Amino acid sequence: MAEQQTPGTSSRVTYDYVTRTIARTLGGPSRGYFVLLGAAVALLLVGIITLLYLLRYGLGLAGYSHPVYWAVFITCFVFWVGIAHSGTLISAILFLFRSGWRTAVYRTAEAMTVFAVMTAGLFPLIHIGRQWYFYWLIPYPNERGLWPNFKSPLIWDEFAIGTYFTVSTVFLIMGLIPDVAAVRDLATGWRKKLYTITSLGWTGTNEQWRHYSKGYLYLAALATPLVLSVHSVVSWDFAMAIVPGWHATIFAPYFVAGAIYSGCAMVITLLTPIRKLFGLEELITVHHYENLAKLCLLTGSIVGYAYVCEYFIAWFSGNPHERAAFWYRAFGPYWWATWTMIICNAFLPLLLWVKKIRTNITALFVISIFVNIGMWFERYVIIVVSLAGEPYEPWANAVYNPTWADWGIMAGSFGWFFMWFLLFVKNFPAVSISEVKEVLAPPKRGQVRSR
Amino acid sequence: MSDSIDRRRFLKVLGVTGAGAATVSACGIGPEPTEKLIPYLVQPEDQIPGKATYYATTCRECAAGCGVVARVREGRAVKLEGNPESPINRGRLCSRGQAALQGLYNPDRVPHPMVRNANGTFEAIDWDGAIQRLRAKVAEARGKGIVFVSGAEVSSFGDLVDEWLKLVGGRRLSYEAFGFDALRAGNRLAFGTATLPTYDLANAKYILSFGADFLDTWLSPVEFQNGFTQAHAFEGGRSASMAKFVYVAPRLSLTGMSADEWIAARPGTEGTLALAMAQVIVSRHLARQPADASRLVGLLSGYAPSAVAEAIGIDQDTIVRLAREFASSGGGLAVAGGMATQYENGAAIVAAVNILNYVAGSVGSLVKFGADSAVGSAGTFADLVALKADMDAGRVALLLVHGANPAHSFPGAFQQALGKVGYKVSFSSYMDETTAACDLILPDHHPLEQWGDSRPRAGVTAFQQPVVQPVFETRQTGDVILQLAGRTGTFKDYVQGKWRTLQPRGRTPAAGGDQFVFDAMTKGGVYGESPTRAVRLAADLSAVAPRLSTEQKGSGEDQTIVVFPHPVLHDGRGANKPWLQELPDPVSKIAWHSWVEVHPDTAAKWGLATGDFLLLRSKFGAQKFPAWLTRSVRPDVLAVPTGQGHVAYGRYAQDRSANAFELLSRDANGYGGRTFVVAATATKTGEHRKIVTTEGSPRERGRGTVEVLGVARAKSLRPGQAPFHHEETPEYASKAVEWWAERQHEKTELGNYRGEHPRWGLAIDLSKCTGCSACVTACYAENNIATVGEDLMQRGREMSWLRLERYWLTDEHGEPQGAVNSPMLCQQCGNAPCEPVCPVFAAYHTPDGLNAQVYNRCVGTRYCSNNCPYKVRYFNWYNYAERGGKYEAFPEPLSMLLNPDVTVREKGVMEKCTFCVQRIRGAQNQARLEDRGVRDGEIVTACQQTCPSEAIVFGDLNDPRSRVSQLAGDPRGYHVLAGLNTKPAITYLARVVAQETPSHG
Amino acid sequence: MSRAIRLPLPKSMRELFDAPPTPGVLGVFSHLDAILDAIKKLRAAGHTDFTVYSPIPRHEIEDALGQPVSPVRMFTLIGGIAGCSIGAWLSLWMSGDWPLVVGGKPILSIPPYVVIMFEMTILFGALTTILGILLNSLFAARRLGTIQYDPRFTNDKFGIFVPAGSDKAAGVETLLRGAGADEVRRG
Amino acid sequence: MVLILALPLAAVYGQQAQSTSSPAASRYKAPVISDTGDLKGPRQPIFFRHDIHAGQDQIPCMYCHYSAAVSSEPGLPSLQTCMGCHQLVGGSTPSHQAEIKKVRDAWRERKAPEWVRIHALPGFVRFPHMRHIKVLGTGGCANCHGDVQTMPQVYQVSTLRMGWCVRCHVERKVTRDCSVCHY
Repeated sequence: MAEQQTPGTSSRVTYDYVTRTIARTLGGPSRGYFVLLGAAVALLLVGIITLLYLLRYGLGLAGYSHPVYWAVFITCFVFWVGIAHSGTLISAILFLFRSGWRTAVYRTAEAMTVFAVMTAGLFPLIHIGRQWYFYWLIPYPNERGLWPNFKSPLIWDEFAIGTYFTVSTVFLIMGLIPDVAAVRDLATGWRKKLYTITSLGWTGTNEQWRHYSKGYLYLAALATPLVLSVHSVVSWDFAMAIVPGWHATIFAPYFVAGAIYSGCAMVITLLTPIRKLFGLEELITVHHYENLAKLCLLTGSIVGYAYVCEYFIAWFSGNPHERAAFWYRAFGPYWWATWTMIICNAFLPLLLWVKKIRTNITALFVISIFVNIGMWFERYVIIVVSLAGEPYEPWANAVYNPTWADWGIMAGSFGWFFMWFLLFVKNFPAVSISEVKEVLAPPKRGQVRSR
Repeated sequence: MSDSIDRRRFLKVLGVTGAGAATVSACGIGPEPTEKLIPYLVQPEDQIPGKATYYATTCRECAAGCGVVARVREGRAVKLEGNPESPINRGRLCSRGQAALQGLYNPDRVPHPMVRNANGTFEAIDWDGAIQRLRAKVAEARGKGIVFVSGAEVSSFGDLVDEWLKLVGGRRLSYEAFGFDALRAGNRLAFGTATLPTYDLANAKYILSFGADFLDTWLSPVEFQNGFTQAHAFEGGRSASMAKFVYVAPRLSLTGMSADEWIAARPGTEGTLALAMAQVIVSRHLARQPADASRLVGLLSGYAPSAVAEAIGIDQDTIVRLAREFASSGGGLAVAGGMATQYENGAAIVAAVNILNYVAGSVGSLVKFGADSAVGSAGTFADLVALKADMDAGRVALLLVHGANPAHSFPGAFQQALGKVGYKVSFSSYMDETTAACDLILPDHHPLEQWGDSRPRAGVTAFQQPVVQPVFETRQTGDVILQLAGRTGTFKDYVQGKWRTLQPRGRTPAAGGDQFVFDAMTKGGVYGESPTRAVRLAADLSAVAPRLSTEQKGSGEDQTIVVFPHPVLHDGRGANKPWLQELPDPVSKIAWHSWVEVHPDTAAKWGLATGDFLLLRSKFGAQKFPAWLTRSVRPDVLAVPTGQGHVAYGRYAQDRSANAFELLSRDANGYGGRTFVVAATATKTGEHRKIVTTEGSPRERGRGTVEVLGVARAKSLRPGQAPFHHEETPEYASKAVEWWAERQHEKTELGNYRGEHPRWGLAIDLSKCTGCSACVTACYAENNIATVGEDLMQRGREMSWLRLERYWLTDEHGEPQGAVNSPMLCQQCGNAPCEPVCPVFAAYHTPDGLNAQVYNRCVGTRYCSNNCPYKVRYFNWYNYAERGGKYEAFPEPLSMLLNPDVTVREKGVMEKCTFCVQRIRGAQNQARLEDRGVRDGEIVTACQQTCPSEAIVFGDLNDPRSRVSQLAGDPRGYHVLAGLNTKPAITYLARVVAQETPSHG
Repeated sequence: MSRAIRLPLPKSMRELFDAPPTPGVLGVFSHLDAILDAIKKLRAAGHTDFTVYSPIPRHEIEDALGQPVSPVRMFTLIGGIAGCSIGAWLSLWMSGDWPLVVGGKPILSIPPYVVIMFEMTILFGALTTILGILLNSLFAARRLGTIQYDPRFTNDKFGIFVPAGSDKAAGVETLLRGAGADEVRRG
Repeated sequence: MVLILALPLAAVYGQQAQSTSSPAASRYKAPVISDTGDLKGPRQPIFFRHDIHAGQDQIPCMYCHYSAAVSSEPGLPSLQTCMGCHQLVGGSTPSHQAEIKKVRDAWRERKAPEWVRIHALPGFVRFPHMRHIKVLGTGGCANCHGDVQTMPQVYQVSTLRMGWCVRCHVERKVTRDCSVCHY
């Protein structure tokens, strides 16, 4: 691994410094923290109440309108699954590529992944008509002798999301073990107990490291194709359908790129306040941000290219339905959604070509938020607009408007996500201790170190 | 017969629990609640639980007198179907007929007699008390004016009322909101007879309608539609089909949609056009003239096309062309009615059209006099105005109203007049406007609960018998009258007595009587030939010309408002039936509220958008309606439907939109009729509403949803040709697709893919479909489809499994010349896109080729609907069966008409058409019991059964001899969106139109 | 692996987790090169079963110790194969158990089932990997006993523990000090 | 129809129920029930004993459940049917007479007893009785309803749940297409 200091980290940063700085983040929570947590829980309550209404009276409370039978809920589902992607990308793929800069940010990203999947997983359950029968989608032996239909992309989804949640969770836990051990050795009181248990008796012997680092490698190797597969499967929910605007072979790569794009944006959005709050400027440096920005730029360009492709093929195919669908998309009643998405996702990130902007954290923060919005609208456009705008049948078209129920559930999902995230960063090291150390130059004899 | 009623009483007891079960079980999760089982006391022979019994009776929703067969299960009437024996409707039925059930089980019926008490509100009263009261009132009103207002009653009941009135010295006024005064007056003008003729549409070779909406509500719509399609359809079941149909009217109505050509003549000039055509025919000797045609020369001289074309608003070549076509067709039939007969000069227009028929030699052949139509018997509007005057003058001491609602169709004036009447009695079993203003209510049985009959035309008597036990404490008005008259026996005896006299001579009434009556009842009536008699031109035709002249009245900015009868709500009597309210108007596709039709050019002038409210202010009243922009109306005309704007009449009708009758003149016109055209100012109110419409794109845009052929091209097609296959995938691709599909089907090794089972299919002939939407209501009735109400329908939540898509047929200027109506329902695809995406196999392919939907397995992911290119799957957003729920679709006792063979769907499940699978299974069970196969034609879907134009055929596609598979091979046949390789089971037969280059882009 | 033979099974679960203390010498180092040096010396001196503590994984240490490749990979492989076959069985058998035709597709259509197989491969692969790591580390911990673990080892100090009876201990101590240990403890 | 055919038969059985002298060799003898408390199944308004009627007196099921062979509904005997026999049959023991009196009273007051439903299917399942009788024969009732002929008080023997239906259909190699029962 990198023998010399990673660019951006000062020589003050020693093993000890790393351990203590990160351990400090677990210290007594500030008022600001509780305000944030309170806000998150409040949002969650809004969602829960809305859900109770939906269960009692039916999905009619949401804005659905024939033939728009999927709308905000599925939009949010895809949005959150997308968010979930950068985490595993940064922790697994970049790990395989041995890129040093990931170490400082991957823990946050990974936590984000887990909680985003947790959030996404709720939406399919909420959006089905008879939520109390969701378990019929699971292949369990039952009295009727019925099984789910494995030809349905929804079942693929179920398996993909389930696997993704499990794997990313264990991946997160694995990464945590040595760090929890490190914190354990500094902690006192109930936290000591907590970390003693959660560190599973980690002592950092050569044997432990030997199995651990190999295992971690294999996990990464498994997670990498998983990341790519999961959003491909999600995209197939649409690509397997014959709806014009859905039925496209480009969907898998297009969605994966989009997912990573939105994921990285979300990482920036989350990292910035944490960095400030916990004073991690020394560990999470502009260098890291710049790399994230570059990743955004890459994936963003892929997404932009995909947009162009879609419209080009719609024209090139000469298929009247396809053409109509995309004309409707751009100039129909939903033009505003479409153009929001195109501006936020395709044009805004072009600013990142400029190094000044790329290295300006505030600018990045703002851009990242716009990208998040843009990506949400991308899903909205793909799902709602494709269904609304004359899918084959000239007679069947409708204009759909979300209602309070849609927004309520969506707000709840954000509350749910941030609640978990905030709880995590206060109780577990939000930056990997051991891996940050790895990329530091190891202490050698004859080197003078300031203590 | 008497004990048959007793039977049904006990059946009803069981029926109620049954109905409970149907709904409860469907909306409850988990196990059934324990029910009580109530056995019969006496075992009815003609009822087997779980099996339907059929009773023949007569539909009284309008005066046409169609025969119906009521399907009764456990004492509940669950479906009405046309009676094949009836010469009127030949086993077919319209939406309004289907919806009669919702009148029977209407939750807003008057449950028992009521009397107005001291503080002006109604209170219940027992029958004896009520009749006592009435008897007293009659006694004191003797000589001070007793008037009985009834609907068009040409029936034994009418006779009885007349007999009784003679006794007590009163008079009867039978009133229809849309009278036929102009027809009678016009016929008198032309032929000196005031009777109504019968029109033989079926044998016409060229049909020219001057505003006559014979497919909407005019005279006998079902009969006319059946005849019309025989004449007009490409293969109407007779050699020379495809009679051209030209529609002359200021607005394109449901009838107009079937037209090959639309002549939007200036309102009131229809007669001029008719005479101009007659002039051409006579002057150019285009047809063999009747002897006395020469007498017309004088009259016609003033009507040379060149002279009148300007006034009519079309160029004279068109007039000449029409005249030539009409005369040379050798069977031209011109019909004047509807709008054309509701102008000031309506009578003259009728006369003019008569003359046109006369010179073309159609009178006597296609237009037969002699069989006076029942509705004709209605009194004129003048009579009603006179009555109103009498009432105002206090010359009416006792007013009895039965089967009419003048307070709604003659609002304001009549309402006030009612106040001045001594005592007002209503026999209506609904709290309509008139009833609400009465002092005493003696609710009559619903026609399906009562004995009675109707004489739609001379020679035909349609019988009415009770099919169910009365739902409420109502009593047959006939019986009440008999009691008042102090006569013994029930009305049933009275009616059957009359029926006995109908039997042919030579048989002694006493002996054969009962048997004769019984036989007739099983057939639904006595159907004899109508007498015909020849007519000659009236001695003096001088009156025609002057009355024809139309002087424009009203100031410049005044608009011409045309008030037309709503195709299903008619004069408003249908407004209390949710099925009819939720049924989109066939032309505008607007439901639950009324509207004003505005031409886009006019709208552009006023900066008006669809949904903006227009305030129409005539001399007589003002009302505001949301605008609907359409090219199907003349730019200088605004059209408004009647039907809505009730201030009473139950939860479904009350306070909906506005009452168009308010705008109309309160005085009778020259010929004693009512003028439905009025000058009014139109002003934007600035208000706006989202109109409740199911309309998607009004143009089909060549998407392959509907196909249209020119008649010559269609005739040139030989069997085996397939002109629409270019719609399919290109040759190279289709080969691959075919091959792949075949491999797959072999691999499936199941069901109809191996041809062992039937493959149920449908053939729909678009050249027959008129868009009347009877099939839609039939589907609602058969399949327990929930009505969702106005605000949900506004959000596109309607559940109509079968919808009619109306795409305009336009001429080269993009002006509509008519429309193609395409019934869109589940296509039961062979390669159904909806199936593989369902995660729980709720949607799957049955061995007999149905695209089944297992409601109780569905979890409601709605993926199937997304993946359905036809968009014919509908989702239960709420629990529409929830007792007392906000969106309850079947409030007691409406739930009594739920079909026990069909599951009532729960909240959160997808539902759709499955070709009436319950009927298929029923037939299969029966066949199995009799150890035979299912015969072709044995299974009839609800939509097919009711279709008045016989456009739908159901059967087994795997059976080469079945009618449907033969039709599927028709060269006109095509599959909707065939390019998707969904292999639909429904074959559409292309619409055929007269002009050679049809455009529906 | 001669060491592998010296693996007695744990007497109890508890014992499995924290092994009985073994007599030996613990050296604490703060410099990487120093500990590498120490490792070399120890191995030269014929010590084989000593334990090295480090706050981070360093391949230098692994090289110096010359350890064999971790057996975890076998777990992953087997798990993956098992998962794949389970996925195949699920989708194929369940489709065959109640055959229903959807969209005119064959009852057993492989392409869609590949997705299921793939996901199951990943899932089981990952889970067995975790299992592998836990078990291996567990038995390793059991095999080499331990004394007074020093909390600094997870922070910034390296350490070596050499199991040695009182006879050898002195030699080891000097060896470690020679290699540059900050402190040396005897236990 | 069924009714008319069965009438003389009924009379016969009515008599036999009376006469103790009839040779009851292989005939099932209904037990005397002293305490109805511990009988399985729900209590009915009238303690109607299937074991006596169907078992001991061997009245065929179709005699009372007259439409099972022709309709999806098995049909519930009308009081008239009961009275067909119980005009004459008054019951041997006091307890029987008491129950039969209830029937006669009900008939007099023209008020049918409200039986408690035992076998209930959910509203979304169609069970055509006639198809099953057609295949299994008139004796086939027991397949689902158990040996009613020996039940003093009828109770539900089969689960009537989908798995149970399907198992039988699979064993007998008849269709298990969903839309046969669910529509």
